[in-house]
Amino acid sequence: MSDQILMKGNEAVGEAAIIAGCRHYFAYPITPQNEIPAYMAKRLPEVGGTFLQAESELAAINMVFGASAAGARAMTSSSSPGISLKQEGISYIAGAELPCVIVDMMRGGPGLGNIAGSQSDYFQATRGGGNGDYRVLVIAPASVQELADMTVKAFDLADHYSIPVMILGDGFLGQMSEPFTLPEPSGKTFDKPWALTGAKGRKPNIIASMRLTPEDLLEKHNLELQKTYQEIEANEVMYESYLLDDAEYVIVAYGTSARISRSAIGELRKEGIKVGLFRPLTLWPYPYKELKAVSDRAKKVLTVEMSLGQMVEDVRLAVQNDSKVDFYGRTGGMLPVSEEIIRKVRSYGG
Amino acid sequence: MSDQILMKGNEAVGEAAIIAGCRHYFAYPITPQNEIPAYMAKRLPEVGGTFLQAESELAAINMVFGASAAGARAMTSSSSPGISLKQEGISYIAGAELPCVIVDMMRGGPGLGNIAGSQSDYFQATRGGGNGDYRVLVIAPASVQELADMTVKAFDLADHYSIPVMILGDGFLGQMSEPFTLPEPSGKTFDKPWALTGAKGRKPNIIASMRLTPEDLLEKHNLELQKTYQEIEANEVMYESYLLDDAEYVIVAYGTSARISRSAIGELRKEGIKVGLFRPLTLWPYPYKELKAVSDRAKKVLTVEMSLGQMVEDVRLAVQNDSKVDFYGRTGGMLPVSEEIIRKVRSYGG
Amino acid sequence: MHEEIVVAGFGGQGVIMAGKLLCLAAMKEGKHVSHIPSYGAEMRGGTANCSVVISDDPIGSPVVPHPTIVVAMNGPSMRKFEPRLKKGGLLLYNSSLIDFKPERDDIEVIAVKANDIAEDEGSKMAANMAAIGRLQAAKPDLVSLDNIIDALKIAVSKRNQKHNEVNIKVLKKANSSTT
Amino acid sequence: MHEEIVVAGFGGQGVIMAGKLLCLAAMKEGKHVSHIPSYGAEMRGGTANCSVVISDDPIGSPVVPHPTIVVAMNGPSMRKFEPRLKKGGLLLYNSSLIDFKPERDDIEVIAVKANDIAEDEGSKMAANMAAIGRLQAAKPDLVSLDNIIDALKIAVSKRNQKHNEVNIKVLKKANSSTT
Amino acid sequence: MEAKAADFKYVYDRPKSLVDVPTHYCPGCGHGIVHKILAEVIDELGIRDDTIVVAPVGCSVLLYNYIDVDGCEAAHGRAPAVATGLKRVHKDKVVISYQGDGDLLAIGTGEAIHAANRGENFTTIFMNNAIYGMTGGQMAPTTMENQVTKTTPYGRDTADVGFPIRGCELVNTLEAPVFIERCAVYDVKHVLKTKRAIKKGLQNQIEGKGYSFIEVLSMCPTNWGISPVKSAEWVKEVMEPYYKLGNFRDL
Amino acid sequence: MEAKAADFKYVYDRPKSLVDVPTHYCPGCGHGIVHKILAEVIDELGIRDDTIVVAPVGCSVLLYNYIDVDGCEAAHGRAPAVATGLKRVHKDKVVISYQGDGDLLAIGTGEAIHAANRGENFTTIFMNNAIYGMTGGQMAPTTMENQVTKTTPYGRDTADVGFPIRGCELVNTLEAPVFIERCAVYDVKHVLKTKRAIKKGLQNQIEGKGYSFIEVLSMCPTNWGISPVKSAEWVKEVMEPYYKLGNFRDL
Amino acid sequence: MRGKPIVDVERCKGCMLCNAVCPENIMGIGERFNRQGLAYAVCVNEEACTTCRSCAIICPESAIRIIKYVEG
Amino acid sequence: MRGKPIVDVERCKGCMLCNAVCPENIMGIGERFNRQGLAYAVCVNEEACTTCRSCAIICPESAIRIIKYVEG
Ligand SMILES: Cc1ncc(C[n+]2csc(CCOP(=O)(O)OP(=O)(O)O)c2C)c(N)n1
Ligand SMILES: Cc1ncc(C[n+]2csc(CCOP(=O)(O)OP(=O)(O)O)c2C)c(N)n1
Ligand code: SF4
Ligand code: SF4
Ligand code: SF4
Ligand code: SF4
Ligand code: SF4
Ligand code: SF4
Ligand SMILES: [Mg+2]
Ligand SMILES: [Mg+2]
Repeated sequence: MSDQILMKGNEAVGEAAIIAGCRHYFAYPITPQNEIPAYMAKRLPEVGGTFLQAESELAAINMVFGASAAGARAMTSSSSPGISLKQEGISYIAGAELPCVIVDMMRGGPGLGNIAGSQSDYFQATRGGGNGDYRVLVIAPASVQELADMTVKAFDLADHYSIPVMILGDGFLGQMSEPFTLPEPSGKTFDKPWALTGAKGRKPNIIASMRLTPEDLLEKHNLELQKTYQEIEANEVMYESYLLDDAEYVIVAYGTSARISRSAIGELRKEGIKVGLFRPLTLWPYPYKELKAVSDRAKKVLTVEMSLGQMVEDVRLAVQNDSKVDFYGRTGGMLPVSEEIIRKVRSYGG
Repeated sequence: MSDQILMKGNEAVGEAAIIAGCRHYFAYPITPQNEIPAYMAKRLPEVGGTFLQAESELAAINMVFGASAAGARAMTSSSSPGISLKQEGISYIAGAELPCVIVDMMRGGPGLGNIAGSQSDYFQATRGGGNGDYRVLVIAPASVQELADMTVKAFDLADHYSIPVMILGDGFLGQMSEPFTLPEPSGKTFDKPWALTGAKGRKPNIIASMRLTPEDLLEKHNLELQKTYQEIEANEVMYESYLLDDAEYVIVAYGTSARISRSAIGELRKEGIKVGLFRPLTLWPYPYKELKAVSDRAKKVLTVEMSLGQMVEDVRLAVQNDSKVDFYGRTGGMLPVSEEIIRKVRSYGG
Repeated sequence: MHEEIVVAGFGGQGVIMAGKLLCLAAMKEGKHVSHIPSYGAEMRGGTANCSVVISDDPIGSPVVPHPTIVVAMNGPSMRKFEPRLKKGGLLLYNSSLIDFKPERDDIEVIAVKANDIAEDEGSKMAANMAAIGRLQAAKPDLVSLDNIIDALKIAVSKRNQKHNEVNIKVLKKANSSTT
Repeated sequence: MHEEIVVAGFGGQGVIMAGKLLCLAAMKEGKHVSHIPSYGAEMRGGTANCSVVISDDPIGSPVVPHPTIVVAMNGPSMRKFEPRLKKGGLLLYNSSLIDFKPERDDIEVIAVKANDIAEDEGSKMAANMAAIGRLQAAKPDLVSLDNIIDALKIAVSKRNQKHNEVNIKVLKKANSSTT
Repeated sequence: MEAKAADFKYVYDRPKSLVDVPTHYCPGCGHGIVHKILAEVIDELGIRDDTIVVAPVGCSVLLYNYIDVDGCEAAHGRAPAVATGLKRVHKDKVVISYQGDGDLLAIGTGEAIHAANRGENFTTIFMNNAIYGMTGGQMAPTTMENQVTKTTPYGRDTADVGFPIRGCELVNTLEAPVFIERCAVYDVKHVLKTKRAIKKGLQNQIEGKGYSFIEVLSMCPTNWGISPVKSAEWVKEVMEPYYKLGNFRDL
Repeated sequence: MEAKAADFKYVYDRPKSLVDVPTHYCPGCGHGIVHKILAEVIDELGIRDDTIVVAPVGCSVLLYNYIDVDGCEAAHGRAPAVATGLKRVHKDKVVISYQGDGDLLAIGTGEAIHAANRGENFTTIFMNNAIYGMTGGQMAPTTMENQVTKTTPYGRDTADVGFPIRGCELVNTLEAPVFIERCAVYDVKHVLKTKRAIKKGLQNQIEGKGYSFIEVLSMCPTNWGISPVKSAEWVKEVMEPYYKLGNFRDL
Repeated sequence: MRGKPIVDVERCKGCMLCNAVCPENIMGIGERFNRQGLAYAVCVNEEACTTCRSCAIICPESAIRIIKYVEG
Repeated sequence: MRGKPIVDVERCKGCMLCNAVCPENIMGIGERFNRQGLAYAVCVNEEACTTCRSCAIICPESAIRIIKYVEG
């Protein structure tokens, strides 16, 4: 473990982005992700990159639009209210089929709320808070190591499918330090023949999300987008199973609440209760099929969230049997309590 | 029918808001809802009200915040990209428990898309495109008459529950003229002891969505919001059944696509096919229970949308049996085609 | 009775108003009506059209991809909408401005010298009235001429009520003409 | 071994750094560690604290609502965190600055004159080192003193490496003291 | 009688960088004039291969269809942010942000001011036609006092909604911009002046000097409800006295 | 030796409209000073019953906890829009928008300029502390050249991110505002001047004159990383020469 | 006759700005319509044209090119 | 002795702006801590106080009130 280092989740995201070759980062300050811009402000100039503090979240996401349109790997980060402001921009990026990475370290809402970690922007992330038939690939890491690894992966996914990829963390994950190993660059490269580079020797490239005549263009465009989305659903689902082989009870949780659930499972297993964890690592595409299979073998499926019930809809869509699905959530920046999870699962035992 | 008049949907919304006592309207131009601000610019000064063209959608929704905090009935309107920009503000209004009415005449997306009518912002409207555990009451009228009636009702609902209410129409509905009868004012009045009116003779009122310590305040606040939401779910579900009593096939559709579905059902019934329409009039709260009951009796449930599949998730959540659920949608500003619906339903006959 | 009508021309020919007039007249007869202007693309420029549905039954889509009646007030409009007309449908075109002939032979065709009739009766602006008057003669089930004339009171803005005398003259003239 | 530690004091006492130091030392021993600063409310002002978990098992929540160990560097911190301490937990407090006594009798209590020790050894700034040194003596299973000293190389920024000699002196002195 | 092909030469021809398709603009629209002179300048500077245009939503959002260079749409008001992103990646390309007055001075006020304030090395062409053209004629920040629009049916009441905003003067309070000029295109002399200003703005960028801002008083006959010729006169008689033409800065 | 109670009187006491709770501000923070003088002005004008304060997110978002009047939060940058909504409903109340520099000149540039341009009849107090206080010290639009912040670790490089923006000068390009003044609170004389400016701003509003804008150069010792006393000196020595104090407009 | 303006009738939208700036006022609107349905500009007195290019410079549609006859 | 500043020790945060503006420089920082854990200001030479109120006017915490002794 000698190559392990201790870093805040937020800083790990920054360093991982640089490892992934990201040299253009635009953001506006907001707690609890301020360490990302602070880190980038220090590090990017050292590697010849551009850190720019935008005048607002709207400007930041549109600078990302510009840098991505130019062919560069571009990233922005924010937290809940700031991500709300970026929705129009994200919709435009999706519409223009541009790749980019967006980091959201969720905090308590609605409105100004508070700055403690939260998971109450699941809907916003997975259903698109912006307008139109589009999707954002959403990854939910649960440790600093995963934050770093998934950041590198996010850039590849974004470039491969030419879509926005969101790293959905929360304030706790961003603020906590944990030992981790710096990820390796993937080594993958991507051609971007569509990039705006000056039209030398070719016809002009145009980046747009407008499709004026509905008949001829916008529907066709959307159906093409849909094809990409289906490809992603087929190929990019990520999840983790923990002690599910014999599980009678399945806890479904992601990110920080999955960590806490895992601890609770440790305790419950000591009591001999057969409980395991199903942890989606991609929230869109969601591992519906895989969860369905797991839940078919289980007596009860408990969803644990730091919200009043958002991912649980995806769980219900997967399980298709509401009587099997239970929910435990904390809101407003509060963490689920391990004892509470234990109590719930014990109660199923009968 | 002598009291029927012919008006664009957009204008009907404006007049209905005035009938409802709305005297403060703030908006930013965007097609296909520009007739609302144009109408209000003319009419509000005539009734001593305030029409103000905001410098942006962000400003507009925050002016609504201010006017509502002041105790007034306030409204804004926009279309898809503009509604994306209002998400932060809507989340703040929900967090501060302020009433207001927001009109969204959806158009084709993502991004700039086009200006034809669309229903691809269903997720944004019903799942909240903003941050946090909050809800917006969403009403989906299907005719100019309903647009007008529901606008009046929306103000009462907003004041009763102190939440934002969204009228979710689409460009076609906003642009079309149909005969309708002007609605009557409801006559209801609402006390607003929390309003900012100057603290004469009392302790100061404070309007805020921030709750600094997660332990003491934000979670408690969110749980209170949740209670309101549950009350709404219990009391305010609205839907319409059409020929469902003997229906073997159920079409679920709202707004403009429900109109087209209804025409298709007319044709299908002529052929003796037992098909009916389930039309949610509130999209949140969604008539899950009611649809479940209907679908239990049916062989197939076809969801028709002007999107690539958004409300269908709610249908699946209601039906809890994906093998029964089918989907037909058009996107990018295109309308579902009656013949296509007919073909689909015929094919179930087998 | 169920007709799906497109009225098309260039901006300033009053095609939107012509559509509204049909609706208002049909409303008087207790029919279901809808009217929607074309606003398909945030495009500038000269053309304008509207879709009108008049029916005995409640109306589904107000948008009319395949009309049963097309009223084409200028050349580009006829070029655009003739192909979309339903088989057996009616194409009524303004032969004052359109100097070419329709191409299809599976439709009914009526040419009306709308601008000429209007000008003859004293108003350059009333070509739309000529078209509507002629349409009524061809499709008497749609709405009655009396109701059209009656609807003028609401359809025309206060400022333009003074032109209604001429409008009525044009309507009647075109209605009784067979060209 | 599983300890949940809160280190608290006012800004400038180096409580965040003290927490990091424990983590880095425990990492050397192959333990699982997590560290999270308090940032609960976007509030200004003097207090600072961090939560540290050191464990043989993977760590669930990095946030510590009920610590097993509290290191309180000033009065307000002790007032805030003493009540949260788990029954049987350890309260180690800086008696140089805290002139009142803990109230609970179901916990272990250690008073250490952290500022005095640090000043004696030549650095006003190293009170945090005194607290950590004393803690190690009380909880030798947590981490070894050697690893703490070793971890200083990474924990302390380049600019402050020059203070490490004093830091080590303070660590050792407090470690061997029993007050 | 027509002369034979060999007997004449073109003394005025369309610029090469102007794509040969009819525009979607209304008759007499100022956008068309400025597109053409922009294309001429691109030709004259020989930068067709190195130019990237950004146009936000507004009547001119289709700019990329008319100028034969790489192009990019932007959300309403966000062109300066998009241009910033582009230029920060391609420091050696010529980036142009072409924005309307609703766009630049209403919804995009923040982005416009901040890109200018950072001294981003790109060029802004600011089309001030005193109206929201694309959406059918609502009040713009630049709409004149008492001007009737869709959202000021009783005329712009300055006591209620304030006075028209002067873009050049606003930008001129910032330190970084190197070139600020207000032009017009209502007659030939002013078209040529505008062309010179645009050329200067692009030259500044090529030389790495920094941010240039060229405001153009333009015509929107459709939404002003007057003829193109009357519109040109209106610019001169109503707009110009309030929006003084001239150079504000040339460093 | 203490004199007996009967033997003295207060010649300086806390204003009545200031709620008697300790603030959450850091030692030496300028917000506290301005809160106090605002409360004094409210007392002196006798408008406690008619005042509504709006504070957006920023260190001073809890303003409503300190001034004993109706109060309202606003999203970051949106206080002028919220204040507009409030004032358009309550034309007879005194509405105050109290905003930081990150708030007013970065994310809220548009709202700030447009409320001013409309001449909304409310009063803005603009706290310029050259930093984002609440979020822990990032660059603000007003951050000084070469100033080190969390996001300018090598000092603000004006060639890269431009020069500090001057709020009063910007607002002063608009027609509608009736009162624009830049003040400071680094010493007693300037605190008293600031108080007079705020009073004037509120009086203008009461008289229905229109929009007043008062910029206050303020201290953020925590994020500047220097002592409160040094911070006061820094305002005088570093900020004031760039941000010239004085009245810009008084109609 | 030195030269004249050549109007691309399919581009022209008949705005008449050309005539407004023509020192000779020799641009007029024709009787015929182009494929867009618009009446377009014609030079009504080519003899008078000085080839000053004003019409072409102002034309928003870039519909005008100016030719000059070569000596002889 | 004309009067003196009275410091509300629980409000005071020890910023010393009071002393910086005091013409007599008689405000100092004490040895004790308040409940917030902060050292607070004390007037170290009340005799010298002119009751000019400067300290109170600048105090960001409104922690200072000034009393004046009544004649006699
Ligand atoms: C977020 C958003 N709001 C509003 C609109 C609608 N919209 C499109 S262009 C435009 C303004 C056009 O005016 P201007 O920028 O002056 O350009 P012009 O058309 O006059 O050249 C507006 C409001 C939009 N597309 N997106
Ligand atoms: C939409 C949004 N973006 C960012 C933030 C985070 N944020 C809170 S306050 C603030 C800026 C504070 O600076 P300033 O306005 O100068 O006030 P100060 O704290 O310095 O008084 C920021 C960026 C937020 N709350 N909401
Ligand atoms: S609406 Fe105005 S700006 Fe737009 S194309 Fe027409 S004339 Fe030009
Ligand atoms: S961070 Fe700065 S502005 Fe905020 S309270 Fe502390 S000193 Fe004041
Ligand atoms: S200026 Fe151009 S478009 Fe206008 S009439 Fe003349 S040739 Fe035609
Ligand atoms: S070239 Fe000059 S003279 Fe000839 S038509 Fe054009 S403007 Fe008139
Ligand atoms: S100015 Fe006020 S807060 Fe600061 S030290 Fe003096 S009394 Fe204390
Ligand atoms: S009142 Fe004046 S003299 Fe007395 S302590 Fe305060 S500042 Fe000093
Ligand atoms: Mg414009
Ligand atoms: Mg600040």
